[in-house]
Amino acid sequence: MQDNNKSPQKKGFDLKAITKTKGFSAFTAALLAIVLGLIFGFIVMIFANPDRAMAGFRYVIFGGLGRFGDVLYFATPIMMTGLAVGFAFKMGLFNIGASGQYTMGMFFAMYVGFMWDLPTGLHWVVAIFAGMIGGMLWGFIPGIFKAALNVNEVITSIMFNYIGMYFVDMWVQSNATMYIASKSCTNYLPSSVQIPSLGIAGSNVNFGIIFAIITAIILFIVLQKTTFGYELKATGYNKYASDYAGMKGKRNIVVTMMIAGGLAGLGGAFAILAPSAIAGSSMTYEPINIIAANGFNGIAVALLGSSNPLGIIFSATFISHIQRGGTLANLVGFKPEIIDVVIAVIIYFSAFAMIMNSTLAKFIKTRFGKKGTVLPNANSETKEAK
Amino acid sequence: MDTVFYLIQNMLPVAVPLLLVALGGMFSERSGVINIALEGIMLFGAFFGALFVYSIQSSGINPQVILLLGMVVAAVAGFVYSLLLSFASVTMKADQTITGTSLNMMIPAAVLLFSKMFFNSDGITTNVGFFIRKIPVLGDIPVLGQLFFQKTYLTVIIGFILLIITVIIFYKTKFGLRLRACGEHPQAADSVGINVYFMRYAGVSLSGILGGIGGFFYSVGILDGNISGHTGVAGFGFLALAVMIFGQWKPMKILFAALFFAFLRTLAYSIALIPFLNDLGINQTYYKMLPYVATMVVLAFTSKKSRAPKAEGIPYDKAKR
Amino acid sequence: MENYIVEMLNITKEFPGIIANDNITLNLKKGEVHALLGENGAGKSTLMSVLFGLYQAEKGEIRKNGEVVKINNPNDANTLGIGMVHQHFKLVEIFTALENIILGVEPNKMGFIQKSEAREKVVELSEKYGLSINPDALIEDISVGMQQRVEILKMLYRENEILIFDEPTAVLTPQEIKELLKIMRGFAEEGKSILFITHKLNEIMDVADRCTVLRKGKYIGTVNVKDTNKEELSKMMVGRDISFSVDKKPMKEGEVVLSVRNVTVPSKLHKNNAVKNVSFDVKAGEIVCLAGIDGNGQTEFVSALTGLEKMSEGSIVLCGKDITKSSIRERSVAGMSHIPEDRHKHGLVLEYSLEENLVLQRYWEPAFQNKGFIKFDEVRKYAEGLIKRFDVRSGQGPVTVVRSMSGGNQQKAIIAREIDKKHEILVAVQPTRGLDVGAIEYIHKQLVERRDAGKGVLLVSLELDEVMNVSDRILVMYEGEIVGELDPKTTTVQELGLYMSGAKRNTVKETNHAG
Amino acid sequence: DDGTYEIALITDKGNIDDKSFNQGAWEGVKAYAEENKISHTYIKPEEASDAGYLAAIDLAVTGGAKIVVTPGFLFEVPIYEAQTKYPDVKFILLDGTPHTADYSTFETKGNVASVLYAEEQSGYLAGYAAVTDGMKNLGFMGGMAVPAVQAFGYGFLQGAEAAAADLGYADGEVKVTYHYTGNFEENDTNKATARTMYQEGVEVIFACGGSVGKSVMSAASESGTKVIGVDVDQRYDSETVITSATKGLAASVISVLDSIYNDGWANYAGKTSVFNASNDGVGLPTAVIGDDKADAFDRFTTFDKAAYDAIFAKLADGSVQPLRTITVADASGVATAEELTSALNLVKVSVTTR
Ligand SMILES: Nc1ncnc2c1ncn2[C@@H]1O[C@H](COP(=O)(O)OP(=O)(O)OP(=O)(O)O)[C@@H](O)[C@H]1O
Ligand SMILES: Nc1ncnc2c1ncn2[C@@H]1O[C@H](COP(=O)(O)OP(=O)(O)OP(=O)(O)O)[C@@H](O)[C@H]1O
Ligand SMILES: [Mg+2]
Ligand SMILES: [Mg+2]
Repeated sequence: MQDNNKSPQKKGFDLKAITKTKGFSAFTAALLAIVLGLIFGFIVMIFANPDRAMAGFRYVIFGGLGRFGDVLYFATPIMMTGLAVGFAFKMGLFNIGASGQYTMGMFFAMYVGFMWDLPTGLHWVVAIFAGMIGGMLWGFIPGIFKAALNVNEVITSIMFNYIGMYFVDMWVQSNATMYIASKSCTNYLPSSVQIPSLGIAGSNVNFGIIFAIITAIILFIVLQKTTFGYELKATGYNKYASDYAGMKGKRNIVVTMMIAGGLAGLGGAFAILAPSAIAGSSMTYEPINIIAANGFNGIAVALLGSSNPLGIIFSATFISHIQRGGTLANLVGFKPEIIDVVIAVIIYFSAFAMIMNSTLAKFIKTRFGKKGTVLPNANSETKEAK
Repeated sequence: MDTVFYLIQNMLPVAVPLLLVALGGMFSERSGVINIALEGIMLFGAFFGALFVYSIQSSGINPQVILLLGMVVAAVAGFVYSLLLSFASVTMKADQTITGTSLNMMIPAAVLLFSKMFFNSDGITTNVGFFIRKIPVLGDIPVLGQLFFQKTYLTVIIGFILLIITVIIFYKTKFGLRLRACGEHPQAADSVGINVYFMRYAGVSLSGILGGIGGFFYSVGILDGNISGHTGVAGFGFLALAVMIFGQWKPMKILFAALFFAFLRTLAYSIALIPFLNDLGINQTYYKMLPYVATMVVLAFTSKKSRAPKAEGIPYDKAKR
Repeated sequence: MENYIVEMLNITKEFPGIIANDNITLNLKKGEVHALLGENGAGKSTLMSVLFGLYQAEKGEIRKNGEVVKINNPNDANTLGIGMVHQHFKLVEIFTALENIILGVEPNKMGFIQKSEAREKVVELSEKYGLSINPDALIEDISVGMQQRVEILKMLYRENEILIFDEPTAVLTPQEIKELLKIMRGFAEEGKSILFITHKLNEIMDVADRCTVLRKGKYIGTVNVKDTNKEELSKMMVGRDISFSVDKKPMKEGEVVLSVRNVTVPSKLHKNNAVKNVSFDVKAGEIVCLAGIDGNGQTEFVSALTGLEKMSEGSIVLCGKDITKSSIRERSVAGMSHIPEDRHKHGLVLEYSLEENLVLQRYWEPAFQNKGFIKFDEVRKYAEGLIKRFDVRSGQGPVTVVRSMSGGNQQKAIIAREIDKKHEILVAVQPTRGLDVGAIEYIHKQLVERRDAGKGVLLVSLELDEVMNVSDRILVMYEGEIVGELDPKTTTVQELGLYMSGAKRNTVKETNHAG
Repeated sequence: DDGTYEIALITDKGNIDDKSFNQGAWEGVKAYAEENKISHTYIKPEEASDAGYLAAIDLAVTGGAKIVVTPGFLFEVPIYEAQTKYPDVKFILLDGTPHTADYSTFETKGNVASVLYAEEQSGYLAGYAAVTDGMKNLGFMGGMAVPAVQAFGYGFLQGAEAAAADLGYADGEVKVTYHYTGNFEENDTNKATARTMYQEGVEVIFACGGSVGKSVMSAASESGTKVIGVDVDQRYDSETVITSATKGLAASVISVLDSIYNDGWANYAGKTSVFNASNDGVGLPTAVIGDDKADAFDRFTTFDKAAYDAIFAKLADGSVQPLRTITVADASGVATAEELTSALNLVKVSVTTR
């Protein structure tokens, strides 16, 4: 809903109008939150090791720049799960089940990778689609529970994170082609099913990131420009009104959850089908009864990107960037968990940065601006997620 | 018969953390604040409880006293941590789900960071034996004594006491009435002079206290007093959320839901004791899924009529109508 | 200087972008009923909320018995003996009546509620003032009338002496209104002072001693009711003359457009059916009014008619097409427009802009989308046209977020949308609820215009004046059944009231229209 | 202090306190480095894949590491790459030998020391001790069916069989409940599984899966039963631990590090060294830390140091050679009771799996 509120005087590049849009205030709010989160991280570093805090912090901030390929590589799956969470958010659905959908997608992609013999060039494409279908399946279930039975999707998603993970682990372990018991992880995928690399030295970054960005742009267009996006957001804001307007609310819930699941499933496929820097090797999966963390990272990505697909491109890249920096900070003795804390703090602040922002703006305006101007109303934005 | 006793004795230490944390969630949500952060609050409470136990374990104090003190520490920790949620979602009117999610993300990382920095470990390992073989006198009561007062943890008894206190506070006091009003219709509460912000702080704080205690009880009853940032509380905070919804935001139904869930979870790993199930030779993975699947089935049947507190999730703004 | 129990002096209260109260002064005498009159958005509720401590004024002061007081919250108001029945009831639905009454002032021993003590006092009060309630019934189960009595008991329970009623009659039946006005008079005679907000001038004439008029946030004046009349009051309120009767040309009856047969709808609240075996027709060019006391199945009937809910039996034919099982969208396409009862819940997406709301029923039409892509330029053009034609006022035109618009203009937007959409029947449910006389006049004109354009109109209304003035034919609904069919030209308000209260009925078969 | 590190340990997917490879190896690194004032650190890979492990090695080398310690067979392929990529860096690969991803080439270059352990011997000693001590109902709870865990388990069964034969037990008189938990964690489900075994009458469980041991100990302390620890001496973790089937992770890391700093690198360079009974690389603990006079076998009723020394000698001189691997049909690596019984020639011991 950010951008179809084109300002009435729409011609030309109007900076003032842009700074008044919700998109802009979401952006500045995210920025404010990031700054606060980083300051917090710096303080923790100073506590942990004052001598090296500066060096460590420099790594966190700039370290990722030197590893841009890796930044994009690790951004790929969380961008997809971020889109999965954010897209459902637009319809007022909290898809905490991206994790299970991701795992399912990963399994479906792997299955095609191991069990189907397809020509190079086609194999990985089919596997990617299989991943999408796996994720869609696992998104469909909470969708149908919500639409047909009115079961809260948060609970269903949580439950199906576990159920999906147990299924996948069981399926993997009982398949001799896929699973190498002696390593407690999956076999190497054939190279025909690995996504072509982008060829950046020392990094696994591959076409997955390009697909992820294209997907985000498509979603942006769907949300902003199409009747489906219009219906989706209307349902998110007011499901009664969308019923009244004859929109098929239940169908839209199921479709949205399937799309969200498909996105997360693609994330899983992109992750497992990534090429390996080592010849003959590939990505592997360990069926150790653990819920995929990338699903939960997707929530952070979506929140920081305020559920806007374009915002999510940036938030995923940013989060990956400081994660890479955090790994580098490891070199000067800082535990990489510091980054996870920093990210959490950023999300925490971003939850009310919009309000801090407008309070700040109000303060500045009442102190220095002229009286009586209408302030951008931030209240409605904070309600958006639910 | 032995098997039944065994299952119940085993189930209770699992059920109690679920029960307490779900009750905490109930306080928070009935005051109008969705508390997704229960998982984080549990881990925070468990961590400080375990840290306390660790620091006092060589003092020779009676383990049950240590447990009680640890419980207080965990309660305080949970309370303090929950203030982050109430500050953001009540004072700053932030989105409650987002805030809760960020709090869940923060804690495992912070625990790992802290433990690695100070213990070079993922968490804290303690060595106090909290297990009670038999409580004198009470343990001799036929059947009941065997079920509840033998081979147990003090956590079970405290859990039930806290449940009773909760029911009384919730339904019999003016505090409870006001709290429930804030979750349903905060404007109405405001119009009769109730401080909605305060009540919501109170609701979230109670969930912090119960969540912290629940986390510590998880650590005591299941992890032998240990805790790790890596495995955390194994999703019990989320399960408690499910238990709360399953229990329709009402204390006695929550008790039932917690017992149901814990029973299935225990059963899944005790199949070998139950000959007819064992003979079926079903892949154990299916039993592992059982609690989750069963919860879904139950929710599918009950959710049509279940009713969340009306105002939950909506930040209260005095100036807005 | 006279002795006032409450003086609100030079009150100014601003909201972002609007001055809701601009230097308003209001004085209340002890033992009087003081009416507060003004258009929608004039600032009445705001002023009363300031007095009740829900808002704090930026400027001005409040005096009680001549002394300056600070009212920071409802507790302060309560201590000063000020109580308020809010425009939108402030009752907790899942609590009992008793719990709602004592909420905030619970009699307790060490925090434990003493319910029996409270119940005694409530029963005593309700008997004394004739406010019958069931203290143990849940609010969600009782009628609106009883809910209001609970609200009043809330004030009495707190022993308030200054009672504020914000539009209490908007939700009541004629009988209930009469009852309420009597009770208010009783309060005044007992020495309590009453502030009474209403849009209905008759009520002011009936019950009030004095009346203060606000317009657009400003104070216009205070008059003694016995020295004035309705016309003068309404002129003060809107700044121009208002005609109270609706000009209508004689009806030109056409084909049957809507035919309802044996419709039965189950109730959500109880085991019985909410709508029982209802049959009638609506012809092109006539306004049929479904009258009745709130809660007699009108809402459920409309839900079934428009497809929001399922019906258990019966059939509906629209322009010859059976739409009994059709979806909402199919009904809409077949020619049904619907002005919903609850504009915030159903009628609008408050977070959407005005233009997005104006195409809520039509965004999927080829005119506004191409292969699934919305044509935003067309939407903008269309919205601008509607806004101009229907004079929908808002801050930023088509891009205004609807949430920020006033209730009256929100309603206008809905009416514009539903009327401009291609339709054969217009279902209008309480289209004027809570609106000021100016807005009401406008909406009535639109309904009549539809009728004259040869469309069928089904109006659902609780307002007797509206029913009598606008409709060509009246169907009275009582306990889910149609108990009478009346002609507004030959019937009286009194007779209509008898039907509505179930005291009288003529069976459907006797009438010539329905089958 | 220039912020660089000379010795770097890369953890595998587990964590630094996993009560297993990572922890044991890290303890070795730490002990040696602290004593000799050498800068050291550990690094957690960003991704649990061959490429991810190699990236972590890259990072360590970038950070100045001269010696990289990598615990676990998961590093076999990454080290194969790294040994060529960083010829000047020395690698200590525990529990694995470098090879290519397709297993076509095995090569341990001169800058790599590869270390293996005879876990089956350690497990054998544990099983032998438990049955000799009079226990007839044993349990085994492994983490996942990876080679090290399997070897411990198979050794355990063979040790039990040998002791039962020595004691002249009837066929099938010793019962072993054999189980892999599927994870290496401490949680309520592992505890419930252990409790169930104890409830069925199991007297001692050989807990062979990192943190799984904590859950088993917790269950044992509730039911008043016993536990056999793994990898390191776990008697200090719980009263219930009667002994531990150790492998000298820390000790082996220390010896290799020591060889590097004291001109003995040639002893390990470019080859695979096996730590077993003959070089004291595996065994049950024979001393209690901090108390020279204490008896490390005090938690047994009859089994003692003398009995231990006797059986240990047989392993050391090679007269007893327990099997390390057997053929398992199931993809998950989980052997059936029949497979175990026939492959390990179990007669006195009857196995049930779960
Ligand atoms: N909380 C608020 N925030 C912003 N504006 C408000 C708020 N409350 C009222 N207003 C604005 O103040 C003005 C006065 O509103 P108020 O509710 O007092 O009118 P009213 O006279 O009671 O109208 P009605 O007859 O519709 O009830 C309106 O323009 C309204 O939009
Ligand atoms: N947060 C807000 N910001 C701006 N205007 C608001 C806000 N909240 C309410 N209003 C406005 O306050 C006015 C009064 O609100 P209210 O809900 O009483 O509507 P109303 O006009 O009285 O209609 P109704 O009869 O449906 O009550 C409306 O114009 C509404 O748009
Ligand atoms: Mg009003
Ligand atoms: Mg109104």
